[in-house]
Amino acid sequence: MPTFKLDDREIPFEKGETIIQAAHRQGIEIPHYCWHPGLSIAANCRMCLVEVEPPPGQRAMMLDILTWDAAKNDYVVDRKPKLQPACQLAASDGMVVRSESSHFVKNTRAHVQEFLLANHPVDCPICDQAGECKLQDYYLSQQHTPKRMLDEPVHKPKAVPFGDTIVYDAERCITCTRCIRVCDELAGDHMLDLRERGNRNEVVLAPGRKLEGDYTLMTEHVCPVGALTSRHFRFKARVWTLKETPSICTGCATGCNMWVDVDPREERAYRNRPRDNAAVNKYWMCDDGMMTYLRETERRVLEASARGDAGRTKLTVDQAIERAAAALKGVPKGWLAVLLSAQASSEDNFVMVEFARQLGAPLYLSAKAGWKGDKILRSEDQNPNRAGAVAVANNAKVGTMKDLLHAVSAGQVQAVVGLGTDSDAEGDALATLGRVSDVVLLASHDGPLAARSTVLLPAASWLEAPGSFMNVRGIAQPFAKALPPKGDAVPAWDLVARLGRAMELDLKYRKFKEVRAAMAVITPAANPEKSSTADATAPAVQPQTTA
Amino acid sequence: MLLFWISAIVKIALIVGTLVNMAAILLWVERKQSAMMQNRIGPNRATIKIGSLEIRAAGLVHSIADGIKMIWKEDWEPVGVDKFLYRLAPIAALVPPLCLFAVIPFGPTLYPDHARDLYDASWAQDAMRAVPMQITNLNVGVLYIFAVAGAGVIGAALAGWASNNKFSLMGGLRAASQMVSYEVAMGLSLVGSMMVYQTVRLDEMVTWQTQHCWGIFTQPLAFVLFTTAAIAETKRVPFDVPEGESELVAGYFTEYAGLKFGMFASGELVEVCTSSALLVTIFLGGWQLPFVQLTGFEFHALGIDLSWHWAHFIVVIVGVLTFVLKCAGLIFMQLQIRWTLPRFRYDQIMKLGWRMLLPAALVNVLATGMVLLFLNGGAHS
Amino acid sequence: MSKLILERLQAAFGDDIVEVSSFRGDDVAVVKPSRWVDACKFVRDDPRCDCGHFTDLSAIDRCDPRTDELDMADRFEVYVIAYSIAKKHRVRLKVRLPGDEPRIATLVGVWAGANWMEREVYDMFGVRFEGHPDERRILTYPEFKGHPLRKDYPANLAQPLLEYREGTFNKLGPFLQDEGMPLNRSPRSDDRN
Amino acid sequence: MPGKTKVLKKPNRSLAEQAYLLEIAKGLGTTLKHFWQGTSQMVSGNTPDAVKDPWADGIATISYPDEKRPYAERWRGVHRLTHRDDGSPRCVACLCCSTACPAQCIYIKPAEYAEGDARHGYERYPELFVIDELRCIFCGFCVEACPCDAIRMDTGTHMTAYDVKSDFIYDKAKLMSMVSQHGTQKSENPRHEPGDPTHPGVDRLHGGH
Amino acid sequence: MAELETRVLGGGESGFATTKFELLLAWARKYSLFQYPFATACCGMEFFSAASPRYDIARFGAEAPRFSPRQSDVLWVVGTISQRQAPVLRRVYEQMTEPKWVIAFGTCASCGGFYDNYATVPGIDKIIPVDVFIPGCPPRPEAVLDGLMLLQDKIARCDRTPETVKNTQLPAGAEETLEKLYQLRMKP
Amino acid sequence: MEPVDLEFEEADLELPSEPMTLLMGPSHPAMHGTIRMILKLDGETVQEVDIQPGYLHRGFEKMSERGTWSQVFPYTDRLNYVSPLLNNVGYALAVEKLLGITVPRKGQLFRVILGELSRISDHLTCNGAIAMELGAFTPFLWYLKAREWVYEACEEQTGARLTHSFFRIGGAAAQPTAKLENLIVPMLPKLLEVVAEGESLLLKNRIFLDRTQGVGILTKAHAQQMGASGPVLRSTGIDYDVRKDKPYLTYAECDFDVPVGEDGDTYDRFMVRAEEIRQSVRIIEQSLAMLKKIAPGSPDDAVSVSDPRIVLPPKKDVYTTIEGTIAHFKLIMEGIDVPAGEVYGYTEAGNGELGFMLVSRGGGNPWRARVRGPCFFSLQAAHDMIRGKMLADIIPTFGSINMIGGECDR
Repeated sequence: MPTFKLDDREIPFEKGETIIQAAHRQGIEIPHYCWHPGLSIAANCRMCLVEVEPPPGQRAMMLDILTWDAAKNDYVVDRKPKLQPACQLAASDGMVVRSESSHFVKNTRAHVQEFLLANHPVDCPICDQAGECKLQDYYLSQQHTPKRMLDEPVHKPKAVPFGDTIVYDAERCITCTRCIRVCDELAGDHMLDLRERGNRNEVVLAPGRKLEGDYTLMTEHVCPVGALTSRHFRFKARVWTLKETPSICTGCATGCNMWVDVDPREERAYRNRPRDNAAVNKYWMCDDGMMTYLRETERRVLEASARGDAGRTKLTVDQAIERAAAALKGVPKGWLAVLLSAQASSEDNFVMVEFARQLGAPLYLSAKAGWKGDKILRSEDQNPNRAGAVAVANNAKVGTMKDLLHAVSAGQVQAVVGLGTDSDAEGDALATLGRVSDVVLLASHDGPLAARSTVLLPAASWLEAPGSFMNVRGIAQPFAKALPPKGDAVPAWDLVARLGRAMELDLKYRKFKEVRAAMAVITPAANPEKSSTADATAPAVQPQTTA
Repeated sequence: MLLFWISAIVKIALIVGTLVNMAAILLWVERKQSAMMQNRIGPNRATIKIGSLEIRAAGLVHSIADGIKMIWKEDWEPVGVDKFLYRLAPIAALVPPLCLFAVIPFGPTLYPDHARDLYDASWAQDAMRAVPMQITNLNVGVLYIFAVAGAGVIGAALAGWASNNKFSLMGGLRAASQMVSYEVAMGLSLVGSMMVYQTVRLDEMVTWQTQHCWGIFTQPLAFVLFTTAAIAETKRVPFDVPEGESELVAGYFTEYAGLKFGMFASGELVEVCTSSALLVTIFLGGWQLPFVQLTGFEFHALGIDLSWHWAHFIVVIVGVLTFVLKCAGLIFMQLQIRWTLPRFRYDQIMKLGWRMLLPAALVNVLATGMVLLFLNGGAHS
Repeated sequence: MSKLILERLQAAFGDDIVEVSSFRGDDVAVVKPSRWVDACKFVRDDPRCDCGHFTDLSAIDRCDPRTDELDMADRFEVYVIAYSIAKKHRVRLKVRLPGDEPRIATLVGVWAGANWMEREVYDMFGVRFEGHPDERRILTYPEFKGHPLRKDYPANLAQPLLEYREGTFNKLGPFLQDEGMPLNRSPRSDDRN
Repeated sequence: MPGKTKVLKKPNRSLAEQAYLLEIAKGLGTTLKHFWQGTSQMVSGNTPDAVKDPWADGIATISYPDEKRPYAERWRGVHRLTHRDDGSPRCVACLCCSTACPAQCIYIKPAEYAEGDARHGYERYPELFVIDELRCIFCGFCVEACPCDAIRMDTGTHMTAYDVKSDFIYDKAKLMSMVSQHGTQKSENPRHEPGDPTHPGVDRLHGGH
Repeated sequence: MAELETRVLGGGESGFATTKFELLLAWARKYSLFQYPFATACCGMEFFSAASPRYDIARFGAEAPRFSPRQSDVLWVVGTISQRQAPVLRRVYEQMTEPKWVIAFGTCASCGGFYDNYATVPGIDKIIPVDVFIPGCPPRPEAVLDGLMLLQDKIARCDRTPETVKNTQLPAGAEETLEKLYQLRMKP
Repeated sequence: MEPVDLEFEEADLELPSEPMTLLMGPSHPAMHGTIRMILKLDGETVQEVDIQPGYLHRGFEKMSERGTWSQVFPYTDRLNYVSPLLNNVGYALAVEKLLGITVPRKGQLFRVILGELSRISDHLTCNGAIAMELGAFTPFLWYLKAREWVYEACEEQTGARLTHSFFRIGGAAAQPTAKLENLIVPMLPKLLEVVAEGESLLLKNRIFLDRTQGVGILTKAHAQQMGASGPVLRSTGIDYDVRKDKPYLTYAECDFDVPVGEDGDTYDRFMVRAEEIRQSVRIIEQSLAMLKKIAPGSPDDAVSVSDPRIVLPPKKDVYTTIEGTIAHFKLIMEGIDVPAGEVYGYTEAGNGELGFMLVSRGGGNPWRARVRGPCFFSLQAAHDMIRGKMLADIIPTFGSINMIGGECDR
């Protein structure tokens, strides 16, 4: 592999790679604003300038400049080499590049940074980017000098609404054009553009348009400063108080990798962010996926209940398990149907399958109906774990919801034990379930099935328990627990295991680790450690291949 | 006879009442005095409101509050104590110092029939009509004092033993040994005085001092020894090891609360009074004021002859007042010492008692004897 | 400051000194666990080191539970600082111990003052000191579970040792007994021959 | 370097010292001096002004609550929230203070100004600003951390005692009602947030100027 | 303990129906507060200061420190109470004789302060009842005297209800947020 | 080695008596509320003692790991809470050592002056407490009065009486106020007067001498072995004082003596502290003079370094410039980025060598912040000072060690 030298360190690269890319892959960050690994190269921020030593025997390209001499109190003539943007400069073998070690580079970066801050408003206290803002990072690492420009800065529009999701602040904008490129290159819709020149330069909407589509939030995600802010997140929290947890998007079967940012003090999720994974979602997520954290708290099932003659009565989890066990024990073999869920994690489904196997019960799968997919990320299947649920069934036949309803109408089912609450069957069809005497449901959210259950057990949501999903391409991906369970909620696998033990079945699982270990043995395909192509926690170091 | 009983009851009531109140007053004195020494104001915020009148009495009201509070504080007994002894101890601590006062003459004898007359020695023959300013005139005087003061140790020892607490026990033991030790030095220090006065009756001692000179001049060493021993008997700084706060929490009365604790505390203060009174009686001429005779003011020296005859009752009042003031001075001195000095260590106290005070007292007896022998010129031999 | 002590140590112990460094004037030598006591004795007794003053002994947990395995091989670093009052120099000796059952020989025989410090390290980190005369907790109480300064101990994990008030007062249970611990058996320099 | 070791030798004890009495008498003299000084001052009512003249001899007591010592200019007392010119809180709920607070005694719930407010869309404000003054350790880090001069501890008062824990919870209204030592409630921060009506030259849609 | 219960329950009633005698008693108790200083930490320094000639807590009749809990009326809990110390504090409190009061002196004693960790008790009101909380870390002597005067007021009012939660004027919705805040803090 | 079994005679000769076990503390008045001593007493003699610290363990070291480097300052205040500023200085210097920076001269002098004031308050408290515990209450209160003056001077400068949290990494939170000299210069002679007056009640008084001389003796060799430092070590005759042996701040330019004792008994410790008060006064006077000589506007005339990566920018800049705001935010959000490394920084605090073993792995939070609390070491040595002595000797011995719970148990 060819290499070049960056600050006395050998950096290997692949042909065609730029310096910044190759360094990024090695975990070295060359300061930059406009460059993004998933986007085309703009080279307009000038932050990544590096000094490239001339090949042996050649003269360096030097420029005459004036520098301030404090001793003489005057400008003096000086020279400096011509610096090159590392994001645009393709690496070549044996090249000698100096970044941190060159005082010219340091000096230039300090001045670029100072220039970028010249008109910047004093907005950190009210800016939601504070804490993850590149201007802040690079001020301390590259500039750290006090302000010299004492004039009133240029004032530009603030709080300009860009559609329903994004608000734009031109004063904070450094016009790196990342957002424009995201619209162009990811969404393929030229909704944004620049206008004016120099210090009037600002991002505007294409005439007659507003920022819309399924990927608007990515503009905010790529914005290195606080110019674009999401309406959902702005003014709600401060990023430095949030704790990120690796997770998987539950919006569709693509299984985009994401970070969930939660406030540990309030135990509340505040936002999702895409987590780079070259094999799945690269750097992106769709708007619906970004908003799934809101869905997590809506219509939660927080306590166990049972349906009696006088409506639903509240129970403790233990009471509910006892009642369910008592009801299910009387069901003759073969008359019990077990419903897996394409929304629940593979681990939950796995224990459910074990449960069904020991009772000899047939398996069915509940799932959400499909939605509109696209060619970019969104899968047509709205269920994050259909593949996983099938995989943990381990070649057993898994019927659909329709099959179950057929069986019920045919009088072949006396009781149902189910995971999740979603159903692709419609309301009238579901009414058939009323014929079943016992429907025991383990659900985290209220929904069509939960409403028809006779015993309802509160399950932990996807943020409240670890687990794994297998996406539509068969990649199993783990996710971590981000929040403690709310209310009485308990992880679904635990509920199943306890229910099984109450029914005197052999379900010994008491810890998540045990479930994962058993799963790895019995259904290795579903085991995330085996089949995941990317480590959930490692930073993205894959070269980008996005167009 | 009737007069005797009436006067006895009045005197007892007066003295016990005064002494018990003295505890409260001394508490205030102690607080204020220490405050002044320490550049602070001391208690002053308690107020009694009578209508629009606000009485603060420079903090004296706090002592009243202390008393009232103490009486109605929960009277709690720890588990596992010997109930009888536990309850007996505070009484045993408070009563002896009160009893001690029985033999102390605090004024010249009053002859109520002749209150407005000038003094006439002939009244003395009519003993039945006399009211001595002394509750009882025991002929064993000083010996009675030793006996009763010795009983004071019982309170501390009982308290220490009965409390079922290790700190109390140690405090009780320390108190017992300390008091017993100093009892010896105290007794011996007075032997010299008894030899000088040729009596053990306290009223006669005062009379002797009236006629000759104060005991402090005839027995200076004994005065120092007796003062030291007396302070040691009161168990106050620098001799407060039985209750040394920083060592034994509160020593022998650690486990006592409420009124019982109050009895210990006031017993201590009463002891301060009694020891001062004893010192006054034995060494400072008792109720006697220089140049005041039973007849009134007499000054016959340096070629000047002054006499100013007073009515009998004035002489008595002056005598009592003198006694009170002398006591007050000594109490003041004792309190001043308490707030000035650090405390001894237990073994140092014992050493001081046995190795310094006792030999010194013996030397004093010896010296007194020799001087007396020399002065009397072997008259009796 | 010359690196005299480090040089002497390296000369005397050779490869048993795993690592030496000087950072901001602090001289540090990492010793193999097997030579721990010897190295300490050496800096104390060697006339040119003469570090008779026992300055400090404590430990560092180098494990980051987010990234490292808890039983990593060199998780705990026990260090001792010795000072020479006459020569005015000091040295920090270190030994690295595994996260799984860390043990090391005691230094009580070298500096009597190590007694409490080793007890503290045991209390806070769970490092056992072989041959320590009085190994019990010192800052926490005997019923305390875990070792608070380990990185995997959450700072605010309170332990339910005390009977807290619940509802009304008279429901308070019996109280903890006094800590009937054995009397101190610390070895003293003067009665040790 | 100058200066040297100074050996403090134990003095030999004289006979007078060994015999207790003389030194005890001297000690009594010292304390008597103080006693006399104090008593005469108290009796004559000529106690030195302990507030103005702390180093005077004699009675040194400040009779709080009748007399009060003024607090130092820098004294970190009860917090206050400063006001803007229009009386709204200067605070923009940036959460710096609660981040810097070692005791975690500040709780802020940020929110956006309501629709119709001039500042809507521009800045945040503290919907709830609560300080648990009982938990506060008065280290002053919140004041130091505030980038807007919105929180200050220059009220020149100390936090007083209460018998109920909830009394120590100071909410926004209470904190804003506090006045500084110098009687002001205004902030000294000259900055105007963009939503501020006084902010220079802002056109919402097109850069003014 | 039975007494304690009657005290807690009956406190409110007797607080209003006070007789002359009770008032006298309350007056006496108010001005004769023997204190048990349970001084453990930094606050002890300011407790000394309050007793020092500059502030002279003795002016209030709270002069005599009694180190025997039997003889003291008010327990000053001065400083941090660690988990290890807590049983001792409880024992001392139990040993005190009625009537007794407790002052939580300083932040640590009142709520644990910024030591919310494995070692520290988050407020002594978790262990014993508290009559007065003095805030500050440590409170300055003026605040100490404020607390003492507040206790005296309470005694004079015959108010024997320790740590009762009164209504305060909080904005709507603040209560639940505060509740949440407290829950968060109290969480292990 | 077990001794040969000779139990037959001796036990029969005397009445069987068991040593009494006595629990002292932690709420015992002499134990400063935080130490429990389990004593085995034979009469009044202490046969054996088990000193149990830990009643004020508040998890300093764990708490330090939770916050940023700056947020440790309030915790350091509460280590040796009798001389908080010295802890502030000690910690700040240790972090500065890790960062490799030096504070401007004015800041150094300011640290020296306030630090020495703190030392005076420490020694006043300690010596006063020894007297008080020996029963002499009056000198204690006099010393407290003088200590109030020190507190009031510190309050003027730092904004708090006791827990100042004043010094910062890279300097101090504020400039000295104009009243600095007015508050300190007239106070110092008055303070010495009070000290002398208190001593006049004690030092010639045989009761006091008997209680302290020959009591609680620590030998030179043992003190070194135990790691004693400060007045406890100096009382044994070893002249180890960090201010002299490894001068920091401006101590090298100050003319002051290091008092040492002869025997290492309680009296020596008392005298060393008393003398140190006088030396501290000298240091303060000299430092004030040096402070005056600093030319206004010169680089020396600043209390803090000016690096925005370490010290918060001036408030004016924060309010008006984005650069200031950013620096401010970065420091508040993330703390000072301290490079990876570990140092042992040590200063002479009130009780002796106060060491901070700081380990950084880079970033805003300390990885480990170990405190070498000097009195923890001295307290360990107390075991031998107490054993075999009398019960009452524990009090002055323990008092003269100046065990401060916060520093001892951390």
